[in-house]
Order: sequence, then C-alpha cells, then structure tokens
Amino acid sequence: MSSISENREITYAEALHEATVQEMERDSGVFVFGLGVDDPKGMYGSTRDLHTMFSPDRNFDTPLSEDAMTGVAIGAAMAGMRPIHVHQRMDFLLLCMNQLVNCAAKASYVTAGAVAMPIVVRGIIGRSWGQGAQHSQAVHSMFMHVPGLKVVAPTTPHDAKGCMIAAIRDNNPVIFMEHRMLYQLRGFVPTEAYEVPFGKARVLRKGRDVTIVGISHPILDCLRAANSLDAVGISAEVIDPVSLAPLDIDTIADSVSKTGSLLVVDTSWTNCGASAEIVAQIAERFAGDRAVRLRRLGYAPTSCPTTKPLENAFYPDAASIAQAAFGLLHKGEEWRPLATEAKEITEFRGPF
Amino acid sequence: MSSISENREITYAEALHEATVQEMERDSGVFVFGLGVDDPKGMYGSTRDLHTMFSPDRNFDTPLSEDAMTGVAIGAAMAGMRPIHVHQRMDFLLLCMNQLVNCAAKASYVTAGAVAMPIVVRGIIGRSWGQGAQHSQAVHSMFMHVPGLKVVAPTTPHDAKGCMIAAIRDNNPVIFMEHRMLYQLRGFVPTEAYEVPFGKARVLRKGRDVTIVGISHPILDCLRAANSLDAVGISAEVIDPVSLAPLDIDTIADSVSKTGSLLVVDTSWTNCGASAEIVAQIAERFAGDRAVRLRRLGYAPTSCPTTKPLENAFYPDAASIAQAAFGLLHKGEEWRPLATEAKEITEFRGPF
Amino acid sequence: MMDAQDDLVNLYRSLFLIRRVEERIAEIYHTDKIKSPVHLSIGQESVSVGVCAAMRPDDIAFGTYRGHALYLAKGGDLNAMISELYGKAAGCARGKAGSMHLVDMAVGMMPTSAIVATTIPQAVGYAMALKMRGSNQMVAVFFGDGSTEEGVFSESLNFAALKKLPILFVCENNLYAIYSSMKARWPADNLCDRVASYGIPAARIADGDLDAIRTAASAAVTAIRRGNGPQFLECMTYRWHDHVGPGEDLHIGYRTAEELAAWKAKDQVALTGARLAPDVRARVEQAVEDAIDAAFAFAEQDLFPDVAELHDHVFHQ
Amino acid sequence: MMDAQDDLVNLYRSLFLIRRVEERIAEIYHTDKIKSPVHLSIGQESVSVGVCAAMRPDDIAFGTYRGHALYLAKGGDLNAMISELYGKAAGCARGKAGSMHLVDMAVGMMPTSAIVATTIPQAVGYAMALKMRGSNQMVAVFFGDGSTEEGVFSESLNFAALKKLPILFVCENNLYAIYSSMKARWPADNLCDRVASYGIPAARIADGDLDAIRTAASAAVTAIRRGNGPQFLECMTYRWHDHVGPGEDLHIGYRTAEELAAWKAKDQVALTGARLAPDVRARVEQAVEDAIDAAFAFAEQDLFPDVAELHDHVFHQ
Ligand SMILES: Cc1ncc(C[n+]2csc(CCOP(=O)(O)OP(=O)(O)O)c2C)c(N)n1
Ligand SMILES: Cc1ncc(C[n+]2csc(CCOP(=O)(O)OP(=O)(O)O)c2C)c(N)n1
Ligand SMILES: [Mg+2]
Ligand SMILES: [Mg+2]
Repeated sequence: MSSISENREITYAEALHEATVQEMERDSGVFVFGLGVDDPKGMYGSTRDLHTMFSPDRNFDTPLSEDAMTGVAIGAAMAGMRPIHVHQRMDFLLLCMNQLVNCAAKASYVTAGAVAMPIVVRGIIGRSWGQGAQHSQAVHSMFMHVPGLKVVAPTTPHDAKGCMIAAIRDNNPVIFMEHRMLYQLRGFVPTEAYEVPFGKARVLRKGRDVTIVGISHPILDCLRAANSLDAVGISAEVIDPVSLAPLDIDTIADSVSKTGSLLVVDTSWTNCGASAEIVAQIAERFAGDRAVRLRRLGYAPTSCPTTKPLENAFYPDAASIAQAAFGLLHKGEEWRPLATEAKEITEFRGPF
Repeated sequence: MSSISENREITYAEALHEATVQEMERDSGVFVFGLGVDDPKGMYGSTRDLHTMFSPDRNFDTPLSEDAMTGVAIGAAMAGMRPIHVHQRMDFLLLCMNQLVNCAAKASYVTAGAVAMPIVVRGIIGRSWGQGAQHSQAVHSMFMHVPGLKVVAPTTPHDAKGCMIAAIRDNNPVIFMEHRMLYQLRGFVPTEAYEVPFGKARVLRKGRDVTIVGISHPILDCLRAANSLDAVGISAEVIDPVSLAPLDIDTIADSVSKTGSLLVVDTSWTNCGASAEIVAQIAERFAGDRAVRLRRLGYAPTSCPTTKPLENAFYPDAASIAQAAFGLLHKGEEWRPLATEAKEITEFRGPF
Repeated sequence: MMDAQDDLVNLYRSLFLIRRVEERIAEIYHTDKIKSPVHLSIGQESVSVGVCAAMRPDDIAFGTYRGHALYLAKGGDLNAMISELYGKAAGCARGKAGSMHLVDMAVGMMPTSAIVATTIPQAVGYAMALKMRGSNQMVAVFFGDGSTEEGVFSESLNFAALKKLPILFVCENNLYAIYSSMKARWPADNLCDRVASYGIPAARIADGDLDAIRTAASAAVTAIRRGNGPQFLECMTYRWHDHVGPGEDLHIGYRTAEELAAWKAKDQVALTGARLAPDVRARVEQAVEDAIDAAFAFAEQDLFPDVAELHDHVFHQ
Repeated sequence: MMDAQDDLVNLYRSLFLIRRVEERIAEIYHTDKIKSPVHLSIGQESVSVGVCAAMRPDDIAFGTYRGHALYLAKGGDLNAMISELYGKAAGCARGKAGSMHLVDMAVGMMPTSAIVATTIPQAVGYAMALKMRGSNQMVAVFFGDGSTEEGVFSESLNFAALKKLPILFVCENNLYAIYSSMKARWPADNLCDRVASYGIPAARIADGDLDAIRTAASAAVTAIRRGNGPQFLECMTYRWHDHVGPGEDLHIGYRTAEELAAWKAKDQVALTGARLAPDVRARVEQAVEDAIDAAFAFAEQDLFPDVAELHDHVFHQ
C-alpha cells in the first residue's frame, strides 16, 4: 500500500462506497439493489449515485419483497453475477431466512460445488435511539449457526472497505453487518482496492489482565472501557474479531492464555449468541487445563424499549463493560465507573 | 396421579394427540391448523381425526402460506384463541421468522402486557434417512436467542403430553420441537391432563464422572452411550433439559459440580447453538473457580448429506457420544466403542 | 340515528384532532422530547376517519407504524398516546414501544407494527377467530401501497377469501413507499383487479374524499356483516410530510411541488371544516386544542418508567 | 429444420425415458437402495417434455423436488441422476443431495429445491441476469399448483413483470398439494386471471396434451425472446402415484379412482407412442431401456463417496 493512500482519512460509509465502486468497475457482474439504494440518501451515502456513476440496472430500488429479492440475488449469482442486496434494517433479514438458510447456504453443498453463490447481504443494525423492538435487532448469530454462510462485522473504515471487497469477491454468501453508529467514523483507508481476509481478528489494544472482545459497534465502548479500567489498575486487551464466521478463535485464545479472563461484548442477546459461541469455544479449549474466567455481555434479555432510560439500560455501554471486566477480576467487589454516553449516541438526532 | 393411569403405556404421538384432545375439550379456543393436519396420516397420528372428533374449523388444512398462517395464529391469539400451528418440517419455520421473532415474541413487551400471545408452534425435525439439506434442520437455537419465545423439546411420551398441555395453557409463544424418531417411542403416560412445567430438567440417569446433556432425540443415544461407558469404568449422568427456554441450568450445574465434566449433545449445529449456550452458562458459572471440562457435539459443520455413509458421519450417535465423553476424561487416549445404529433409525422405512 | 349535523361534527372533530395532534408533534419534535421515529399521516386523515365512521366501536382495527390517525380515529386514548411518544409511564405501552406500536385494546385498536405488512395476516387471524365464535363484529386492516408487494399480502387475501372472513382490507395508497414511487414497484396500476381475482370485491376511491370513503366503507361493512366475506378498498391519498419525521421533503426531489399542491387543494380537514357553521367549528376546534394541550401537559409531567421495568412484560403471565 | 417424424421420435423418446426411469425407481424402491425420498412425475411427463421442446438447449430450467421429468427433458445426464439417487460418488452431487436437488449445469438444469416455491424467485433472478447481459437466452421455471399460494410467487410475478424479464412461468397444476385439493386452498379456480393482472399473458392448457403444451410454450418463448417480458402457462396434469414414494395411494381416500382413470385415459406417453410406426417405436423403446439398464448398472457398481467428503463443498472455493 502506498504511503499516500495511507494518509487519507474517510468515513466508514465512504469506505463502503469506495469499495463498491472499485468492485463495480473491476467486474461488470457486480450490482447493488434493495429498498432505497438509489434514493438521494443512498444508504447513509454508501450507495449514493451508483446508478448515475454506473447504470440504473446496477444500483436499483425494488418493490417491498425481501423474500423474492433474496431469491433474485441467488438466481443472479447462479448466472454468474455478484449481487449486493442491501437492507435498511437487519430485522428485515428475518423475511429472508428461507432463501438464505435453506437455499443460499446450501447451494454449493447440494451441487457438490457445481454452483457458486457469490452474494453479499448487507444488514444495517438500526440502533440510534428510539428504534424499539423491531428496528434494533442484530441477528448475526442465526446466520453463524448455519454452515455455508459467512458473517462479517467490520468496525473501522479500513476494514469496512477491505471486508466489502473480500465479500464481493467471495464465492459464498456473506452476511455483512453494519452498525449505523459507525457510518460517520473516520479512519485511514488506502485508496487502492484491497481485501481484508476473513477469519483474522485484530488486537486493537494490548493488555495483561483481561481480554475484551467486542462485536461491531460495542468495540468502541470496549476501548472506552479499557481506558477507564486503566484508572483502577486493570490492563485490558481489546480484540475485534472482524469476521464472525469464520471466527479467528486462535487470536482470542492466545490473548486469554495470557490474561486468564475473557469478556465478550455483543450487539445482540447473549443467549445462543455470538458471545455464547466465543465463550464456549474458549471454555472447550481450556477445558480442564485452566480455570479461565469467562463472561458475556449483550442486550438485556428483553425486547428493545424505546424510552431512553430503559433503552440505556438495555444496551451495554462503556461503564457496564468496565464494570463487568472489573467484576470478573475482583469477584464480589463493587466499582462504579463514571457513566458517560458514547458521543455517537449523544450526537444522534432523529427522525430515524 | 392415579395408579391406574400410571400403568398405561402409549406412544409419543399418542401422547401428543391425547394432550391436544384434552385441551380442546377443556377450552373451545384451542384449535389446530397447518398443512396436512386433517389428512389421513394426521401428523404421525398426533392430530388424527381431530376434525371429526371436534369440528372441521378446529383442525384444518391451509394453503401453502407459512408466513401468513403464522400471522393468522398471532391474530387469532390476540382475539383470545389458543392456536396450535403444525409444521411437517422445522425447516419451514424459516418462512415464519418474521412473524415469530418480530411480532409474536414482542407482542407482550410492546403492549406492556396488554396483549397475550398463546400460540404453540409445532416443528417436526425431519430426520430419518435421506432427508438431506433442507428437510433435516432443527433451528431451536434461533428461537432461544430471542426474548419472548419459549422453546421446548420433550423426549418422552410423558413429557410430550405434559409439555403440550403446558404449552397450550401458556400465554406466550411456545416453539414445540418434535423429533420424528420419537413418535413411536412408548412410555407411561397418565390419562388425566397434567402440565410438565417449563424450566425443569430431568436427570434420567445418575452418574459420577461425566454429565451428558442430550437435546431431543440424541438423548436416546446419550443413554446408550452411558451404558457403553460403564464398560470402560466411566459413570455418566444423563440429563434431559426438556425445556430449552427457559433453561434449567441449575440442575446441569449441580451435576457438573459433582462430575467436573460436561458433554452437551444437540440435534443441530454447535455454532451459536443450544449446546454453545449451555456450555457458556456453565463456563461462566464455574468461571475461575474450577477448571471444568466442557465439550459439545452436534451436527457436523456441513449441510446434511443424503447418502447414508456421509449421513451417518453427519449425526452424532451413541458411539461418537461415548467416545467424546471418554476423550473428555482421558485426554489424548483413544477408545473406539462398538458402533451400532440406533434401532429407530435402522427400522425406518421410506418413502419419507 | 344521529342527525347529519352531529355526524359531521364528529367527523370533523376526528379529522381536526388528528391533524392538530400531528402538527403539534411536528412542532415539538426538534426538542428531542420524542426520542423515537414518527410517521405522520398529515394529508391522509380522511382514510382512517372515513372507514372508522363506518365501523362499530366494538369492531377491530389493525394498522401500521403510520398509525396516529387510525389510533385516534378508532377512539384511542390521547393522553396515553402522547405519553407513549414521550416515553413516559402512562403511555399506552408504558413508554416501551413508542409511536410505531400504538395500542388501545379497550377500543379495539390492535398493536401496530414497524415491519411492513405484518399486521395484515394478523387481522385475518382475528377475523377468523370472530367467525369461529359466531361474532358479528368485523375487522378492518389498514396498510400502505408498499405493503401490497409483500408476499404475505397475497397469502392473506387468498386465505381470507377462502374462509370468507369478516374483514375489510383498506389500502392507503399514498403513491410512495418512502421515496419510491409506484412506478418503481408495480408493473400496472390495477391493484383492485388483482384483488378481485381472489373473489374479493374491490373498489378504488380516487381523491381521498371523506364522504366517498365513508360511503364505500359502509357498504363494505354491511356486506361483511352479512357473511359475504372480505371486501377491499384502495383509498388514494397523499402524505404531505416526509416519510418519517416532522419535516417537509420537496428538496429531496422524489416528488413535485405540483403534485403536493394538487392534493393540498383537496384537503379533507379544511373542506370538512368549511361545511360546519363557523361557531360550531370554532367550538369543536377549541375543544380539540384544549384536549391536545392537556395531553401534552400530561405527558410532560408524567414520569419515565422505573429502570426495573425494563424486564417487565417479556413474558405474559 | 427437423422433420415431423424425427421431432415426434424425440418427443416420444423423452416421454418414454422419463416414464420408464420412474417406473424402475418405483420397482426397486423397496430394496432401500435409494435411501432418500422420491417424488415421481408419472402422469405429468408431457409438461416438462412439451415445454423443453420449445426451448433451446442453452436456455435455463428451474424446477422442484418433483424434478426427475424436468431433469431428463432438459437433457440431464441419466447416469449422474441414478447414481445420485443411489447416493453414489458419480451422482450429479456426488450422492450428497439425492432426488430432491438434481442439477446439471452443463445443460442448463439448475439445482432443484425441496422447499416449495423457492426456485421461483431464483429463476427470476437468473432471467434478470440474462437481461442485464443482453443475452437472448430465456428461463423457464416449473412449479406446482401449491407453490402459487406462497407469497414469494406473487412477489416474483410482480418483479418479473416490472422488469420485463425473459422468463416463462410454468405451473404444473396436478390438482393436489400432497393430499390437499385445490378447493381447500384456492377461493376460485382462476389462477390465470390473477397472473394476468400483473400484465403477464397467461393461458391454461386443460388436458395435458403434449402438442398443445408445446405449441403454447413455443408461442410464449417467441414472445419472450422478442423482449416482451414474462409469460405464464398453467398446465393441468395429474400425478398417478402417491405424493412421495413409489406407491399408489387411492386407499388414502383423498381422490377418486374415476378421476385417476380419466387422466390415465389421456396418457400422453401412450398416445404419443401410438403415433409412431410400430418398428420405430420399438427401436426407440429398446434404446431407452438399454440406457436405463446401463444407468442402473452404473449406479450399482459406483462407489459411495469417501466419508471425508462430508466436509467438502460447504464453501465454494
Ligand atoms: C418488511 C419491511 N421492509 C422494509 C421496511 C422499511 N420501510 C418502512 S416504511 C416503508 C415504506 C412502506 O410504504 P407503504 O406501505 O406505502 O406505507 P407508507 O409509509 O407510504 O404509509 C419501508 C420500505 C420495513 N419497515 N419493513
Ligand atoms: C415451504 C414448504 N412448505 C411445505 C412443504 C411440504 N410440502 C412438500 S411438497 C408439498 C405440496 C406442494 O404441492 P404442489 O406445489 O402442488 O406440488 P406437487 O407436489 O403437487 O407437484 C408440500 C406441502 C415444503 N416442502 N415446503
Ligand atoms: Mg405508501
Ligand atoms: Mg400439485
């Protein structure tokens, strides 16, 4: 990567846009579709003007028919295209489960490899505030459960671009999880096209005492929590798995063998969630050899409430993460870190 | 329960039928619907003749419209009815995810309890042989992930009846998982109506050295495995969770605190599965205090193949369960228990 | 029988109430007191008001996230609605659900949903329950033009027709799904033909006219109560504000100022108000303004739910 | 141009091949060599054969779990099919997929699915790709009457019509979905009207007649290649055997012997065979029998895949 490119800062949304443009230029089979992708807002800018930069049949709006549109993506992929299907809310993927789980995930297997399935399904996690029960869910664990699907959740502009390019080039269905509160995040992004390989976690912060794994947007709060843990003498290592399926458990395990403690913070419920999987794999791996301390944090086991006081309690935040990490190391002891709302949440303005 | 009733043996399918009949008699709001429920086969006998015993509008066939029919169940429940929606294959529930996860699960919460949601969704796991990728899946973990849903998987005729009655009386959506290879299982079932409360596991076999938890049909293989483990001096405790959400983790934890070892065997994939959740909860509970040995077993991480040699390798069986338990206690050592196919599988004859 | 004047007063009260409540919501939205999305029905009031006027109080209504108009037209509690938008404890869902999930079971207003088309089959299920029980209540379900593209809409029509259920389907066709026009979604503008192919009588009311909607709905409700099965109305209408939130949206460029102006010229709130004697109209309006003032004041002073409530109601007891 | 006699020979070869392959499957099924469900098309052959005869070899076909007839009519490899049913390594999916997921990409036979209606939108997606690329190939998608009740069917029609895609929808209406008759599922027997409401030309062929199906399909394919968008055929037909498995099923009681007999009297395999000179017919039949013998012998001697293959193909490289 050239030094020039490395000095350029763009947002997460711009990084997705750039990745898509570069792949659309490279391969005429790449196209983008979904409700509203060609409207002036262009999915937080990530698909803006693609229909004028390319052609209207390479970035198009659809009827409200998520089930059929997923089938359309699958059929187009069978014909050798590389569709990117965008969903304004990940909750809407619940309408696509049949095609994704029963068909896309199995296409290669039931044809012994005669059929490739290069589709990218972008699911935006609707969180901001007041989204409520049906517009805030992240259902990545449902996809992680199913062999044949890949699931990625990049958190930096750099990884957003590289994962998008890798996802488009991948011959398998990739569920691409994007958290709304990340779109405005800025970071260094090379100008040229590059792939971020799936199955490689990133250690974002080195530490000795506890390993904290954060999935998607919570990684920001994990880093904030790590800073406040410093104040009480706890040195936290923070890991971003980037890709959830495949999952780089080795990097996490290496960290845990050093720290002996693992806290996994997810942007969904813990029950049968990604956090359960990570904890279970670590537990199996250290099984019987070493008594590692393990803990999960995620949504409260309720639907998501709209009213702010309850919504604040529903989501993990820097304070609750720090507290959980502290509790893992100091059983029984109490410590209340200062609770401050994350700036991307505080700065959010409606209507949606 | 009277002593007479306790002496009666019936099958799992008959137990479901009896539960349904008794509840339909008790409450005129209970009705059964779904593809084929009133056909002569009557869902392996479990719904046989209900339309003549009661009336055709209390046990009826539907168009192939799983999504709308789930909405119909939800709307009927809002009107005070207690629908039982039957699916010939649990795979078809992937068409119902939007209504079940986005609507049914949240009905009570988003109305602050103004709306009850007494629906029972019966999902039959299609396993026998040759069902292949799309007719063999068990997606209970997807439902376990979501607050507001209950998930049960009874394995004995006694629990089938009691759980069905409890599910029908429950004011919340209950996903009722039934494994086809259990329908012909016979067992003692009281004649009168009774509830098996959710959230209470059963210790089916006492043991000292290893705890084996089996979910749905695999419990039979767990018991077989326990017998062969005896031969190598390993005493296995076998636990049937019966209900998965709520989950009785205490009973499992009590057993593990005795044995120090846990093997969870599921009838689905392990990744983000019910087995991940059970292992994660146990790991969190013993976190740091004790190095318990933990292990999961489930479907191979592939789609389900039809050809018998691969299908045999895809599913856990008594031999692989025994071997896994052995491996948990004797790391690195090899032991190959005699592999014999489960009789309910061997005896199965097609076409479906 | 109510006399014509009283009737008109009631209709106008309902229209004016909806309009003014939503204007008030739009006014205060910038304060962030309503920390949750709102989908305004300003411009579309006559559909809910016209159809609900043809229904009995004990009939049942299902709607969508764009549900303020229906909630109020069906007689939903105003204080509970405003408190809900404020996220306060006296809200219809104790502040846990917001604008997209309004509910008032006491008046037959069933919980709305933020997922397009999901309440359509639910309404069908409710209608089935009514038929099973031999009730002579009926169900009306309101949904947007975009909803009709979801497969579950077709599945629901098929089943309702098959079982001859007591349900009125009401499509509020406001020409757009967010910023997407009908042309981008429908091969032909003939929804009623498609619906009729299920054996469901279907009619379009082209101009949002309150009386026309009410008259058509009354005929439909009568047929439904006779046991003739479902009926369908496609009510053309128009949303004045942005898809979501309080703003105008002409700057986005997906629709024209002319189109908006043409519909504003047919404003049913103004036209209906003009049919009342000025003093009567003034009295109605004053009463509505007072009620709205009171509701917002109520919500302002209402408390947020206690944090412990987060865990309530996950399961119904 | 092929002469009429050659043409008839080809059609008969295809019909007879399908019939005899499935009869052989039914004969040996009791041996449990085919340890996977089979859905026979016996009685329905003329639909696949008639439509495929109107298509070019490079056109694309999508079908269902009841897919033997289509697979063979489209030119799918017979040996690969029988080995697949046997679960052997030379099967079209190396034995991993069985009867419900036949595929032969080389002849444009796309993978079938055991979940009703799932291949319909996939076929639409394939057709969209063809249009994007300016290809003059077309897609035909075959599905049962039951499929049309799934919402995704309506969604697919809407999208295909909206985008004017090169696709022929072929409903094989055999009157039943498992043991459920049309009456239990459709409010009216007018599927073509509903489809026509999307602006898709739709026609029913009432009696399974091979020539009628082929003629209608040819006209449809021509219109499709001209860029006129989708076409729809509802081919009435009849399944002689049980929904699944090799057996007869009159004892179940969901249909009458008379109905079955009436359709058997219209058997297109027999009627088409009778149009050939006896010696020609005999030669065709002998060749088919030989090919079938060879295919079953091939499958018998073929090996099962190695257990290690379990983990292959989960992901495509
Ligand atoms: C299943 C689903 N898909 C997409 C969305 C996002 N969305 C919310 S409202 C809307 C437009 C719906 O249009 P219409 O049905 O005409 O109703 P209107 O908003 O015009 O009243 C869309 C696409 C959603 N909420 N649910
Ligand atoms: C989505 C789904 N629902 C239910 C089933 C179970 N099922 C398998 S075949 C079938 C009947 C389908 O009827 P039709 O479409 O008419 O096709 P046919 O079998 O008559 O050829 C049903 C209900 C399924 N496979 N997929
Ligand atoms: Mg609209
Ligand atoms: Mg059929």
